[in-house]
Amino acid sequence: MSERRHAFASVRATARLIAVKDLRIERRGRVLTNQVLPFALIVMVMFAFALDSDAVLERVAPGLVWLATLFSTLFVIARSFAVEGSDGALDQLRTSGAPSAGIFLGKALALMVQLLVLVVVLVVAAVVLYRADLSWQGGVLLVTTAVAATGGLAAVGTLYGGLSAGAKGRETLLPLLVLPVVAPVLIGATRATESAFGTNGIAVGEGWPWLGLLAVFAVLFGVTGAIAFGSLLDE
Amino acid sequence: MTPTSERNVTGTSFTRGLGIVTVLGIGLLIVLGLFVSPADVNQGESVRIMYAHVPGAWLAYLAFIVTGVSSAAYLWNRTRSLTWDRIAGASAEVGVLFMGISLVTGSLWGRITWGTYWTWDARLTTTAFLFVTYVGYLAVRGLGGSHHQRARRSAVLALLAVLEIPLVHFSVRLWNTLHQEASVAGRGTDVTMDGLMLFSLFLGVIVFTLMYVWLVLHRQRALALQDMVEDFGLDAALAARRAEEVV
Amino acid sequence: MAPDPPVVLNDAVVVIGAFPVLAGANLTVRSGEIVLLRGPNGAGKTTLLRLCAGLIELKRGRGRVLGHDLSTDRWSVRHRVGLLGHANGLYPDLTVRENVAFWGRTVGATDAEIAAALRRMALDARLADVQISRLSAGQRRRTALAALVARRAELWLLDEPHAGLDAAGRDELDEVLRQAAQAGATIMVASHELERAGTLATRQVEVVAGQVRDSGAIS
Amino acid sequence: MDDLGFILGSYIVTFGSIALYVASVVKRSRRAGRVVSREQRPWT
Repeated sequence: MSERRHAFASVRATARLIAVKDLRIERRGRVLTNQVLPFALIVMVMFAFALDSDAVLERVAPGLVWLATLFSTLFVIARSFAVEGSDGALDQLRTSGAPSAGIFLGKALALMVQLLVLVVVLVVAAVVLYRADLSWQGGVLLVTTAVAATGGLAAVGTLYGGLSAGAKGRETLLPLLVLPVVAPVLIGATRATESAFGTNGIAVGEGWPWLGLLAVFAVLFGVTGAIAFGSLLDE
Repeated sequence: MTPTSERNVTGTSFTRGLGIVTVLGIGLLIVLGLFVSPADVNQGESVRIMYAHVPGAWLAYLAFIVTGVSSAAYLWNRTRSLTWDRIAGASAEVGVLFMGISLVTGSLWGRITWGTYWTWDARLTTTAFLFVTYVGYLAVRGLGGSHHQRARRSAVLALLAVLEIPLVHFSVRLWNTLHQEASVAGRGTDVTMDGLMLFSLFLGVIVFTLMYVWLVLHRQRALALQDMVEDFGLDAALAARRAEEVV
Repeated sequence: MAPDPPVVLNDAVVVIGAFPVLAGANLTVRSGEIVLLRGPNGAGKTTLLRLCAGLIELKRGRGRVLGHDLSTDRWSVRHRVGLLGHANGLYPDLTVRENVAFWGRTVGATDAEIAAALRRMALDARLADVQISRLSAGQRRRTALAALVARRAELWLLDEPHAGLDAAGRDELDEVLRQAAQAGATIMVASHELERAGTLATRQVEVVAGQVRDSGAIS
Repeated sequence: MDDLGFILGSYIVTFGSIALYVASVVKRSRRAGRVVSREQRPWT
């Protein structure tokens, strides 16, 4: 019996299994589309009320897109781990023998896909509400930026979401832990998006160095997360 | 009973000596910093804040380095010991204290010299992020669970912070160089230090480092005591638990 | 096969919060046994099972499960046991089939094994494609058991497995456990359903005030 | 002179908060010290 038993899934298979599972749950539960997206859009509208000037709005549109993304990310992370915690699935994951790197990558991947959807909607909202301009080259830069930035956010989110998953007061602990860490993402993604939108006459070419920062961030936290997630899950 | 009236719980003759030297040093530092040392040509009297501010900031960074190193020592199997975890925790607590202090003294100094409490200079911004990060670290330490659970969790977090800080610093610096307004942090900072001023600053760093060692030793021992108290409570609780079946 | 028993606990102490839930438990379970854990609420049965699953830390004492030391190597224990706790560990938005397949695949089960597990708990027909959130408590329990079957564990740890199940479900459960034990698995069951579990178990032990009292073999 | 308040303030903040922290550490360790006798402390 025991020789049969050790054929548990590889890192890649586990990652795919978890990502597909999380995305399927989201497709059925529709928490992102029915709750998080409307929240993000309301935030965008509220910014417009607070800033109350077309010129200012146009100038700060890239920052607002990413700020709204950041706040919404916190909800998506919380949801991602509420799914595991509500019926003891976390204990089953711990006893499954599935490699923790696979669990990390799977959850991060599902998170990243959801955040990408969120960013696309918010960029469209910025174009409509704040009259941001988007050229063809700008579009390429923006897509690449969105992939790198959401990758970084998803890695950090999964890491700290897993850390605070079982903790009391996790609703307030999560923002305290996550927000300082993702400051480079906010800075990098905002600058890159400014170039993509051509805000203040910044050329598209100036945005690419920021992409380097975002990519380094995503890779660093992706690798670290895959290594460290096991000891966070290992309660 | 003697233990209840005991005053010096976490002290040894070494820490007592260290404490006396530190207190004397602080006294000397205050006298030198506030009265004896001259005003600076550029900064005027505000340079006196530096004697408290610079050592404080130095200390906070030292403390966070110690936290990182002892967290790694805890995670490394061959040196796994709760002592490392307690040193990490004690050091982070002291670090947060000194970082908070130097943020306040720094902005008081900035108000005099630059006319503003805060500027988005890379060093300042990184410091603020460092402060918030370690406040979060202390919050995670307070989450509860078993001692090793606490240790493992917070050690991973401390190492993540080590990863985070250069990234934050680098991105803020990049952000700042592209910023439209010229950085205010460059102005008014040129100090032509004469011998006494340099000595005061040097003394400050030494005295604060001694104070750091003193604080971490005591805090670390206090943490060890608290852990031991919990374990002693366990013996009584075990006896009570076993007695349940009689009822 | 080495004669190392699957579960050996020596003076095991487990603390949750500041409370010693297990206050020096001693227990040895031999391979192929079905051990019934009896005892009042709050005696520590659930904690005992979670300890054996490698999910909680041993504060004092020693424990070996499936040859792995609980103090140093809990991770190795974990992926060789199957735990059914009070919670079912199911995702309410997924269907019965998706849940069982997910848990089966995390341990590398094949499609055929997953289908067999569903059939074993009579979930392969009408219920297979219904979301868990639409099921009754008993049907959820059945699904959790099917997921457990798909995991092919060496040590089965069940916490009140009969709860919520109807008569047919209980019979199926008993049959599943008997077959698993025959195939070489070791089983520990915490239950209040003494009559039913009593006929199933090969031995019963009593858990009282965080300690384990061996009540000897049942013939 | 305006600056004097700032300078004194920064010294008071620095050494005041250190003193408060020291007091809290001492208080906590004294409370714990009632339970743990001298012989059980590894540093004595």
